[in-house]
Amino acid sequence: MSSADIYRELILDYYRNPRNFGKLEKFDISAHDTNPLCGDEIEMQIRVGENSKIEEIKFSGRGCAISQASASMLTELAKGKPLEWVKLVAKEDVFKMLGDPELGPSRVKCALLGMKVLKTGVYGYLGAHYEDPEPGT
Amino acid sequence: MSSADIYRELILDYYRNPRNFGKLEKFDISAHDTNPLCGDEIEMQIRVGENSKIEEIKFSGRGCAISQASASMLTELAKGKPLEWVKLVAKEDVFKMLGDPELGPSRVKCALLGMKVLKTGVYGYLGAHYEDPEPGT
Amino acid sequence: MLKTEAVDVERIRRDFPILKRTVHGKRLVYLDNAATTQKPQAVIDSLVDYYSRYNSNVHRSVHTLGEEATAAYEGARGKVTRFVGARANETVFVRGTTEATNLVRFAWGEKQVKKGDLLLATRMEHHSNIVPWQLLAKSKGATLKFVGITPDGNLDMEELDRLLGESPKLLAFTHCSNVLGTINDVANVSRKAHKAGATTVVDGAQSVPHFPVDLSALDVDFYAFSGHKMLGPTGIGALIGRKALLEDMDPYEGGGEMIREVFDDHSTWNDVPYKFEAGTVNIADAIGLGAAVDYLTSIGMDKVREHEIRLLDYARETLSKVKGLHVYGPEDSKERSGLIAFNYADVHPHDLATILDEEGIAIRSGHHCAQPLMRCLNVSATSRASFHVYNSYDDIDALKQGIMKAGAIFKV
Amino acid sequence: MLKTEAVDVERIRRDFPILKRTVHGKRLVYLDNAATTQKPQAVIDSLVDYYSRYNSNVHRSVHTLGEEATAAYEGARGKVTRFVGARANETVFVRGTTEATNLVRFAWGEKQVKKGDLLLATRMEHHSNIVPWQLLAKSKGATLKFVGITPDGNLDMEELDRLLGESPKLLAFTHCSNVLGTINDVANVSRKAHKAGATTVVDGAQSVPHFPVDLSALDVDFYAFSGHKMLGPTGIGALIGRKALLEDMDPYEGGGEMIREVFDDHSTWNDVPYKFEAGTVNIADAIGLGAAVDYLTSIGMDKVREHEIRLLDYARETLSKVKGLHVYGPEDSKERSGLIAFNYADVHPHDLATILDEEGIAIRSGHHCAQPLMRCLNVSATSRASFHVYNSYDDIDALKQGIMKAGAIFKV
Ligand SMILES: Cc1ncc(COP(=O)(O)O)c(C=O)c1O
Ligand SMILES: Cc1ncc(COP(=O)(O)O)c(C=O)c1O
Repeated sequence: MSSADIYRELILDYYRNPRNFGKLEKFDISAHDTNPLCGDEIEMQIRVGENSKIEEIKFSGRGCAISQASASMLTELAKGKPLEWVKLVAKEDVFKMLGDPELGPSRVKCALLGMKVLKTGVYGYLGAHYEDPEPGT
Repeated sequence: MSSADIYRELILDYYRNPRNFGKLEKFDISAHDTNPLCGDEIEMQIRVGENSKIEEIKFSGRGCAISQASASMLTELAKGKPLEWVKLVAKEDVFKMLGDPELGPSRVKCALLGMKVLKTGVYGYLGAHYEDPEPGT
Repeated sequence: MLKTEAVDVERIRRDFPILKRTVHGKRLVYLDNAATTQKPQAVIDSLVDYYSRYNSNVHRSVHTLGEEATAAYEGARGKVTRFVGARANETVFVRGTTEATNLVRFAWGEKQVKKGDLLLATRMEHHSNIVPWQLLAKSKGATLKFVGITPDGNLDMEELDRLLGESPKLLAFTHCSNVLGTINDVANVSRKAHKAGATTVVDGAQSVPHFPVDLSALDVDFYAFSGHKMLGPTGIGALIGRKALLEDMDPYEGGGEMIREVFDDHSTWNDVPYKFEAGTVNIADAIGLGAAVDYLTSIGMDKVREHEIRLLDYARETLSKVKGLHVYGPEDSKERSGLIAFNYADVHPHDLATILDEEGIAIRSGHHCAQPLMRCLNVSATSRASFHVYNSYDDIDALKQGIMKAGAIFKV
Repeated sequence: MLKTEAVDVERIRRDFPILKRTVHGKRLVYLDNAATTQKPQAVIDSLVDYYSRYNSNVHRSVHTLGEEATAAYEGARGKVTRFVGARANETVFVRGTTEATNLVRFAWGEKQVKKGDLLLATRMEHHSNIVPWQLLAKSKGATLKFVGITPDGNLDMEELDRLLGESPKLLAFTHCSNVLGTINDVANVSRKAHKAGATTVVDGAQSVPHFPVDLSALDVDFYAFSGHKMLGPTGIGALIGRKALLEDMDPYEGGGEMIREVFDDHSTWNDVPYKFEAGTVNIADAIGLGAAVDYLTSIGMDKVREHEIRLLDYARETLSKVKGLHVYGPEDSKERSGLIAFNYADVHPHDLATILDEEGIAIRSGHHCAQPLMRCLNVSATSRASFHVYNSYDDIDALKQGIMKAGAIFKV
């Protein structure tokens, strides 16, 4: 697989025109993290609606095409889902969402930063603790 | 040259029956040092007589045959000499005194510990500072 | 060369290129393993391979060399972690045992120890498990006391209990003495210390290289060891710490790698264990230590231990025939590791070492960085022969011959 | 492969075994030298030779291996000392630049810096010359301020003069920026700092590897650099300090080697520089660094510099043809070292690095451990291509091709 496949039309489109980008005026959940590897950063905010549904979700931050597109796609996927759904999201789901690109370990961290922030925020709201299986640089 | 040559009769004799071993009741100069390499230690005390002569000199300490014999022989050599003589003593003189044994660098430090202590004490008494050319371990 | 049956020494010796060399025209008999061990070809090759094929800085790299170097470096961390029965993210790479204890002193001690606190070490500690606590005590206005040893060279358990009764903040003790060979009952001592509310810092420099260590059964807070004493390269070692303690600790050195974000007035820290690995780490030697762990594992640490016990028994038996030779430490070989410190008549250890060197035999002489223990033993120095898996009965025979020669020269 | 005339690149490349490898089927184009350099065979051989022929612990050894290892280790210290124009006994071996600045922080700073004192760093510092001073300021209740940079990427000399007017205790600054490439006028800045009563800590991580450094002409107090960035092994570097300062300083890590005598309640220290080298030192890699110094000396640092200037000129010329590519740092190649940090349109540096990697090209992307500088430049990351003596015009052509490919993929 070549980088031309990684940086497909779709990824570049989400990178340049991120959906759900910005901040919420009112939110119940907010989480932020950076990738110590590179300084990429993502913030996510969620307004929780009826039945613990993700009513509104926005992200902001800066970083590479992969981290930003991944976070943006994830917010689209998450919107309207129950909070519990977030617990079920696995990294394989994120990879699939991105079109299963072949990423080296360091770029995998870029791809998963959004998920990490989402999980950290939601787990915390649910009174749980999200432990990153591969912490650090 | 083999160790049988290093540990000649003479060295062993000075090791087992050190001349000028002990402490002086009254002294004008006293110096002490250890070899951080091995913990060998030597103390020297000198009573200064007329015309700045070394009237009495004693050493104490513990360590290997080479360090102890060397210190002992040196006190014999020094006794009666003017303090200025100490400034002229070179490591070659010490080696010669020991019968020019072939010593590795670490054992050279053993051989020269007595000279270092003697010089430190006498230089200090004369208002000078003795800088060890090869300090430390 | 006689096999000890535990391992095939002849085959193992072929793995260590240095053992082919001669010293003063004699076969090298290397009995200075407690100071540093020799390295098998596999360890040397791992360094050559790294520098010739995938040398790169780690962690912050996107390119292939960087990914490969990172995978190998983290792979080595995993190997070391499993080798001593630790858990993931509890292994910090350091220069060696000394840096490990100092890291604990700065990052744990400066934060936790207060004026008037009591710190404990033992009289059989290496300077690297004494001086940091002296310096900490001085900086904090705390007191450092020593647990003594019994005449047969074991920890004085009564004094330990008594001093633990004074509610110390810390107990620093060695798993295995580098002079007496004594192997301490770490689980028991650490449990006692924990009951007394003390944090334990255990020096594993002479244990991990010589017998199986399973930290999951030892209940210690901090455990330190050096790669160069376990067939690995110089410049690398490990500090194992309980994750909760590591997370609560201040960082040690500050710089790249250990940070998350740097602002003008403060910074935030990377996750454990990276928080404690500032700057470019010793990548090649960490990988080399991983290779050493692989080599030791392929032999089996139980076999290494068995071999060393046999050498120890043979050495004690052999040296017991030398008149005027006094051995320090416990009687029972099961209670001690594969080293023998001794004194021979009035032949000073340095003089003995010089005479042995001429026969190609390398032993250590001096205070072994354990001056408080030397004072306990009432000597200023000892000779020490220490073994590893490539030593043989022949080496011990050579040692005895050499000592006899020294006896002749010194007319003992 | 084109010669730059300054050196025979083709011949030099044959000395570096890693340059024979391919990445993703392409020739390796290694342009990440500011992160870490590759190693010539002579350096790798020096490690193999050490471990295969005379590995032993140093200093406290009487036997032949120990004497040989000690002579080689101290010989390496002499080589490093002479290479940078330092004086005997002023060279402390450390893990790298980061350990060096932290050593100064602990051993000099904790003793000398008082509550209310002012410390200065610059906005072009690497984290390793910022975070230690932040931590020191915090521990002592001192203040850390930053000297800014001008729009063209030089130190803001007016702000420097103004801040020096506030009588700082310390000025920490880099000889050469790892992002801008800026080479600071160390002698001038250090002289100003001394007039203001400040002690200077200079980061030589990007200078010593790339051009001649003569400390005897620079009037600095502390100077730090890393072996792995100058063709040497990982895990070794040097801190050069004025002898009088070193002697006055507290020790850093405590343990074996750095002590003279250890008593129950206190210890006395070994002479400088040994006082700062606690525990078993990184013997092999110090010797390897000595071999790297020999290698660089055989080429000549003036030649290395000349070669890098030519590469830099060629790279700037070549990249200037890429639309949307912005280069950071001073205009004049004579004022900067052999590295180029840049951004290309809206292609994020990580994405660019991934695309280049596929072409076998290794560059660095990210904040380069210089987040305060990134904020100055108003970017979160840059790409960086950095050169050493084995790089060629071909490497730069390949870089340009790779960037063009990224442009095509990203439809720049
Ligand atoms: C300018 C500068 N200073 C300091 C460092 C830190 O060096 P090290 O990581 O070897 O400690 C680096 C490299 O990472 C650097 O480029
Ligand atoms: C028991 C013990 N602890 C600590 C050390 C120190 O280890 P290092 O010098 O590798 O830091 C040693 C060896 O010198 C040792 O034998």
